[in-house]
Amino acid sequence: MMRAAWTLLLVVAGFALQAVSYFFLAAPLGVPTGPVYSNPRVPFAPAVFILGVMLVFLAAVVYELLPESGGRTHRGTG
Amino acid sequence: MSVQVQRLPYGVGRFQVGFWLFILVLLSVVGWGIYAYSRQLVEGLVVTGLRDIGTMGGAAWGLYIAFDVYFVGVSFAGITMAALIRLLRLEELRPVSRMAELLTIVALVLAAFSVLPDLGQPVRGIVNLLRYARPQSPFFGTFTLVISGYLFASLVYFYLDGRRDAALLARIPSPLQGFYRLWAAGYRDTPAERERHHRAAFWLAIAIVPLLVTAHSTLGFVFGIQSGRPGWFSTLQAPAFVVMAGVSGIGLLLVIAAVFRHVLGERERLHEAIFRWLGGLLALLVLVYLYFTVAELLTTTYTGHETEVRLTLALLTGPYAWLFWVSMGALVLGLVALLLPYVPSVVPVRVPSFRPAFTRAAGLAAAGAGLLLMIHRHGPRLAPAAGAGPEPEWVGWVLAGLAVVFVLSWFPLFARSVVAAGVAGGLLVNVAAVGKRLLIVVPSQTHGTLLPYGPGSYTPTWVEYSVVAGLFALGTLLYTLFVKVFPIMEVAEEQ
Amino acid sequence: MPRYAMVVDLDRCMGCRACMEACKVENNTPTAAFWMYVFRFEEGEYPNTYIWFMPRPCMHCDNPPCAKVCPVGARYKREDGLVATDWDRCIGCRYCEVACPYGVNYFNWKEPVRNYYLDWGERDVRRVTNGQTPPYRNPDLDRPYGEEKRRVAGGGRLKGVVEKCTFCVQRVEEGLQPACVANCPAFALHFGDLEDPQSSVSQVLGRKHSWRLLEELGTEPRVYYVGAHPAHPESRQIEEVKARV
Amino acid sequence: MKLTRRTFLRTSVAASGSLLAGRLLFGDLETLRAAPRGVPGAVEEWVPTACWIGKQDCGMLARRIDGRVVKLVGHPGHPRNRGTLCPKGAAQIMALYDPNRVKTPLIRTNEKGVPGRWRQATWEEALTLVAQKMREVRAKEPSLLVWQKGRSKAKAFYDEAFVKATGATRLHHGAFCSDAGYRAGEYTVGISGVLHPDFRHCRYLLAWGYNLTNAGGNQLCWITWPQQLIQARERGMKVVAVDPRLRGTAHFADEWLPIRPGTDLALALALCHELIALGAVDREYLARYTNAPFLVQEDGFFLRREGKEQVWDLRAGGPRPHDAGDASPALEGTFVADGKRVKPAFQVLKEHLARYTPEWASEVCGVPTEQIRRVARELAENARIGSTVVVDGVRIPYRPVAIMAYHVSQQELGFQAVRAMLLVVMLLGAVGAVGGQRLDVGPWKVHENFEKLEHVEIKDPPYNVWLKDSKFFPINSNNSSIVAKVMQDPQKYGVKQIPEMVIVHMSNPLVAFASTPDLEEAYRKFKFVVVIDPWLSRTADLFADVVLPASTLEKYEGPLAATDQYVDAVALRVPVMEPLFQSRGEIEIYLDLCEKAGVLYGKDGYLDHLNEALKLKEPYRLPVDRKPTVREIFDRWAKSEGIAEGVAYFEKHGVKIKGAVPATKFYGYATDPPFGGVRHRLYGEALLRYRLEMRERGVPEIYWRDYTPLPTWRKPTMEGSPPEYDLYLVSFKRIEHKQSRSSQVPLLAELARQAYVEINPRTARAKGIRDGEQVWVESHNAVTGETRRVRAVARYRESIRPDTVAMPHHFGGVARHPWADGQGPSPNSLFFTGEGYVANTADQSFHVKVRVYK
Repeated sequence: MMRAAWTLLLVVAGFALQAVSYFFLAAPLGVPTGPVYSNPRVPFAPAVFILGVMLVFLAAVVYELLPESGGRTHRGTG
Repeated sequence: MSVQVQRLPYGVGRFQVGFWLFILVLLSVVGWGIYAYSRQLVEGLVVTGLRDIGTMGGAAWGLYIAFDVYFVGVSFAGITMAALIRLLRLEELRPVSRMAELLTIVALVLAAFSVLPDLGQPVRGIVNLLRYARPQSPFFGTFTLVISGYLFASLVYFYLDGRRDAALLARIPSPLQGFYRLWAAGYRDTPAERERHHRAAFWLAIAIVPLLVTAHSTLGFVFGIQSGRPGWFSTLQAPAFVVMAGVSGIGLLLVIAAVFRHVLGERERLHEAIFRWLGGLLALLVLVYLYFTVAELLTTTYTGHETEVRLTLALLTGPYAWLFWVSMGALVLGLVALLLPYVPSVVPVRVPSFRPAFTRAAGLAAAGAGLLLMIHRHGPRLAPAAGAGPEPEWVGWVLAGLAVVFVLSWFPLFARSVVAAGVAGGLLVNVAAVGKRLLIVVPSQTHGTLLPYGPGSYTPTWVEYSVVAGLFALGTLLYTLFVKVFPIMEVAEEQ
Repeated sequence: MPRYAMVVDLDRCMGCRACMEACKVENNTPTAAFWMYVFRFEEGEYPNTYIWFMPRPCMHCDNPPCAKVCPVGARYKREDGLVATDWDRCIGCRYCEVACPYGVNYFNWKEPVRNYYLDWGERDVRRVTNGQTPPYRNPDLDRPYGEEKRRVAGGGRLKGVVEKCTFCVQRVEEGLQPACVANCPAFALHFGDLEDPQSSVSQVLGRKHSWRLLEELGTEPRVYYVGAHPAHPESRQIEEVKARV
Repeated sequence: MKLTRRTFLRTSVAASGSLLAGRLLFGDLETLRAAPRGVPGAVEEWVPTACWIGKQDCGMLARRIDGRVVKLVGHPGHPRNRGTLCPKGAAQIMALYDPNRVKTPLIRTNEKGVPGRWRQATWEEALTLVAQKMREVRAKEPSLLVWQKGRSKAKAFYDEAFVKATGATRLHHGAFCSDAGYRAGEYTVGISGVLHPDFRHCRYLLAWGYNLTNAGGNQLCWITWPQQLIQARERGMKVVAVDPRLRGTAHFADEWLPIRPGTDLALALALCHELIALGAVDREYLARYTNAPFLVQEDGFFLRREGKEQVWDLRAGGPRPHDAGDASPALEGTFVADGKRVKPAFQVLKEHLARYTPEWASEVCGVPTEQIRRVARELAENARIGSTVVVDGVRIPYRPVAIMAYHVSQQELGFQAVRAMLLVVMLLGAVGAVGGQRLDVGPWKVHENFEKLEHVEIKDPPYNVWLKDSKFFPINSNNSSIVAKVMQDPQKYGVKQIPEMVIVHMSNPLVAFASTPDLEEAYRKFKFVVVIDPWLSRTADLFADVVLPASTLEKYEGPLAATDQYVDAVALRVPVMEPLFQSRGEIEIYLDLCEKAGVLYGKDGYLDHLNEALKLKEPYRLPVDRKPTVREIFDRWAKSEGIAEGVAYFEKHGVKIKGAVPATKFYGYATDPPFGGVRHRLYGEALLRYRLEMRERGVPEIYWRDYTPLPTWRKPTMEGSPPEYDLYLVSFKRIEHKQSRSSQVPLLAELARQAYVEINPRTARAKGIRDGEQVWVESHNAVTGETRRVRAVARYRESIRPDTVAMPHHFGGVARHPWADGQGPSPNSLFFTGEGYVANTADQSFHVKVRVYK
């Protein structure tokens, strides 16, 4: 269950980061009528967006690699 | 697990002389590309054939952007195929799944690398995009979704999909054992793990499909929303980008599959059904693309807007006609080649010729000479230059005709072999894809100015050709090297 | 905030291209960069022909395609209407250039100091110029402008960035007319504040029918033309400048 | 730890790398906070001066930062350009710093006639050498020294003082410019100039070969006339272009008469014919202020009593002296006086014009009859004959029609063509009227040539090198190409001694003057050639023994006229900075040269002549025993002119405005006496006298046939070329360039890089020539049969006559300049000179028949 929760969290967080970055952190959308439209409201907002995209897909890795909450060790002795 | 198993499958870890020679050749081409790029870094983009639109009568975007679009397009096929195989449970296609995924990753790396030389300030390009990128710019999508998101998603998919094989290989003692163990990350191929992987991969595939459509559409939008550029401003731009991406990628996948079928001698696993399936899909996409082309040409010529007509004429009969018709010809020939295996054997597929060998030799020579001549005649002067002598344009066309004959002479083989048809079709549609990318990027700049600047011209220079050649070599190098460290096909159950 | 605009009186324009030269010297633009360009057109057939001239600065659009597509916000619209290029930020992707329907952008294809027509590094020349390239290098261009304090003035600043007409921001902020306007021997160019009914631009626009270039694209240019008509397919360019880097 | 070079390098590279990355990634958002980077403490100055490149010396302000000029802008207070500059002026800043200028005096080390090899010399050495040659030549005969100017920017210093002090033969560029028109103006109405309107009031303008958007026009350069024309247009003036090529006036023309080259005389005659037919004749003006009422005998000479020309007094019914105030002279009719049949000159003109109908002219000129009639009608209507208007409180005749004509005068029939144009405006009474015809700028001033040209005494050989007062060219505009012909064959022209040394002052005869091959031959014959020029001209490269580097804007020069025709003003060129390289101002060069040649001091020395030429008054006259500085001379001149601050006034203000020219000085009608008290010459009696005298002396007809008392049409000589030479070649000017001296200025060369041939697409297609293709242009001399050809790019133009091609004349002038390479030929190498290709006044024709082929 932990695993599913983490995965879901990552997906949600990823999309949230994307949305927040796109709509609130990056440069505003619209007809550029002033210098405001040329600067991100928060520096490195695009990096945050990319981070969001990555988080979403990272969820799959987490889903696969994270041990089941049952606590079975996944790193066997071979 | 005897001797057979001691060796890693699919030639992994085996390095013969021929392989090293091949690597050496690739490395030297990459080196040459880097040298060319260093000239550009030192001298500026003046060493390219690019120039300003307007009074300089040039194209600001050229080969680099065309190949960027091409590489992004190629990347489409891989991940799509993998996703489709997963979603539609196309078990017989499983062997090409990893080839396709790797193609995506390599192509995306090349795409990123082909944008860099286009930038006047490459270092700023990387930093400032992270710092300032504006969502309103269509580049935002290209940069965040295509280059970063798409690449990351593909890597994730590729990584997860390879865990099983990594786990299998980790059991075999080899210098790469540690690497495989790391990759496998504890995977033991238990049914539960398999199930989990299937579920994860399924959802991943579902997530990737919209991303992929969005990403390719974004690239289409880079051009499609520019109302000031006749030939670009079109609703069809985004869907056409997606379709053309499929055409080039699947075409290349066919070629790669055939190469491995030959090199690895895996006639069993890479069976003809795969080629038939891929060939069929490719033929379908080509048909859709041809339909788009006709629709677009009709729309632009029918409305008769002056600038659109001027541009269309430049494409159909003007300075770009040779490229346009070569591309369209390659597309149609490729389509025919792909369909030939389906012709009932009772219909004799034979092109009248003196002797096939002679025709082929002559045709090959003619095709090469024709291409060189076309580039020579049209390349440096896409606009009429001062004091031009009489143009032996017909010579070029005759040579192009001979090239067609050359392809035709192979038709009997295509009718017999679906693999040969697939390779021929794949190569031809990729020639067409490169041509069409150039035709999308360049003519709208040189012949699509809305103010009467007059026709411009663009001829790539040795630097641009070298950088692009270097990129291709780099891609091949990455692909080849990877094949030597990891099985390019899923390791079969019995192994 | 003023609303700056330019009005080009085509009834007066003689097509002399002095504006192009005034611009080049004021803004130190490198070889083959024409922030201001003057078309010379011929129409009709002998003997019913017509010749006319059309200056083409940057249109400083109110809906600027270039600023919209700029991936990093180097191209932006100022509050007073000037469309500026921050050459400190430009990454040189030339997206603005392909997006602009007017063909007003110029990229620095070469290291600018090596792209000023002649070799100014000569000892004899350096003795009088203190090594400045070009020798007429305008010191005003080095300063930042606007409340946002960004470096947007002048040309030939840096290899690999895009530059274009700034409406001579360095002059406008000093209350001067752009160099092309100030120099026009035919007094065919007007520049001023549209908000001010007394300004020459408002006066001319009030007096004569005006049009703008490629208005149908919705770019909302800030450059108005009075007199003559927009160029059409029959307008053949004559004596075009075929300068390339 | 020992720090090896390698590790040091590695660490420093890494350090700077991380520094760079750190700045890029984490530095301030540079765009939000950029540090001001101006030049604190820089000294900024504005130096007023005068433009150097063109003929009208527009006022300029040079912006100077720490002694370095960064921009040249128009002088807002200068009447001629009002704060603006043409492209040449704006681009001049680059010419100033051009590292390809001649930097030191050069002395030739190889043979002449091929590109020069040079030795850099000091001024001392070069000037000593030149002075020594001057002494040698002057010892033989001073006139064997030739002073060849292109444009002289300080006539007093060069044309007058230097030429007089050295006794040199002066050659100038007038015969390649518009001197035929000047001679016609001087001879006909007494004003030195060709034709331009009173723009302030003009309502109808015949722009006759007026290259409005590209070239100057009469007297002034480009900016002044366009500014006045635009104002006139906005006031409603109509413009009719008369030109084989519409490009020049195009945008501002309401109508285009695409006239065949060389037929301007025919059109003017037809217009006169129509005006008389329409009765649009200002009889009062003709009777009072012209020789129209003078009685002409059947032999063509005036009836004279006691040496005085007679008019037919209608009241008295008999001849009376023309200056009898109460006479009512007849303009028409045939009378008998002193037993001879006599007619008033106007009657002769009327009969003379009878054959020159619009139908006839339409054939000759290739202009529709209807158009000619309409233009004549509109001229007549707009002239408002009989009307007056009050200007400055003075009532003056109002005739708001005029002709603008200038370089069009340089054709084989140029002198008579301009005379015929003058007849058009004289019939309308527009000369010197409000809104009417003007010929000079500033006050209405009768030129000495009005009398001189009437009383030329044709002499017997030997003649001087430009054939002054010769039987070949009684009226003579001093044509350097004729000089070139003479130098090749002195016997033929009755010239005994040909000159040995030439000082070429700011000129490039080989390219700028017509008939290059002839000029090359002539320059081969000069034993010693000195060229004063900022650049290495082609003339210098091929033939100079010594090249002296002149400065451009870095010198004092003047005084320069600054009138725009309405405002009287004077200006000075003030150095904008120290002379670049080792260049020097020409005045300084002449002072030193005269000193070394021994003609500076004392009576008849350079300084003495300078006092006269500058009209210096005491106590400002220059002492003739001491070499002054150039600045001092101008200081004395300025003070002598009543400017108390002296030269400092000009260093501060650049131009001295003297005020508006009052109507009573401006309009010929309003001067006291009107028109300076002369009668305009409708009928050129002296021309007839020259004709007869020349015939008598056995001169071939080709020389005397155009000496007719009334302008008379004949086919130009070039029409004798075989029919395969089916096109006319004319040359033209572009606004980007000044003559042949600016094609190397990179900013200008960038705009107009190359020579080309304008050709009508219909003609071109018939010949299989495509736009942008290289073609041969081959000219043919109808007299000698000689052919010449050049290669140039063909350019399609709809606005040129299908039987005419045109080439710009700016290219091929400067040798060895990166921007002058491959510019292509000048049409001047296609034109011919000598018989058939010069006017009867020795003025050069710029028309020739050519064929164009691939």
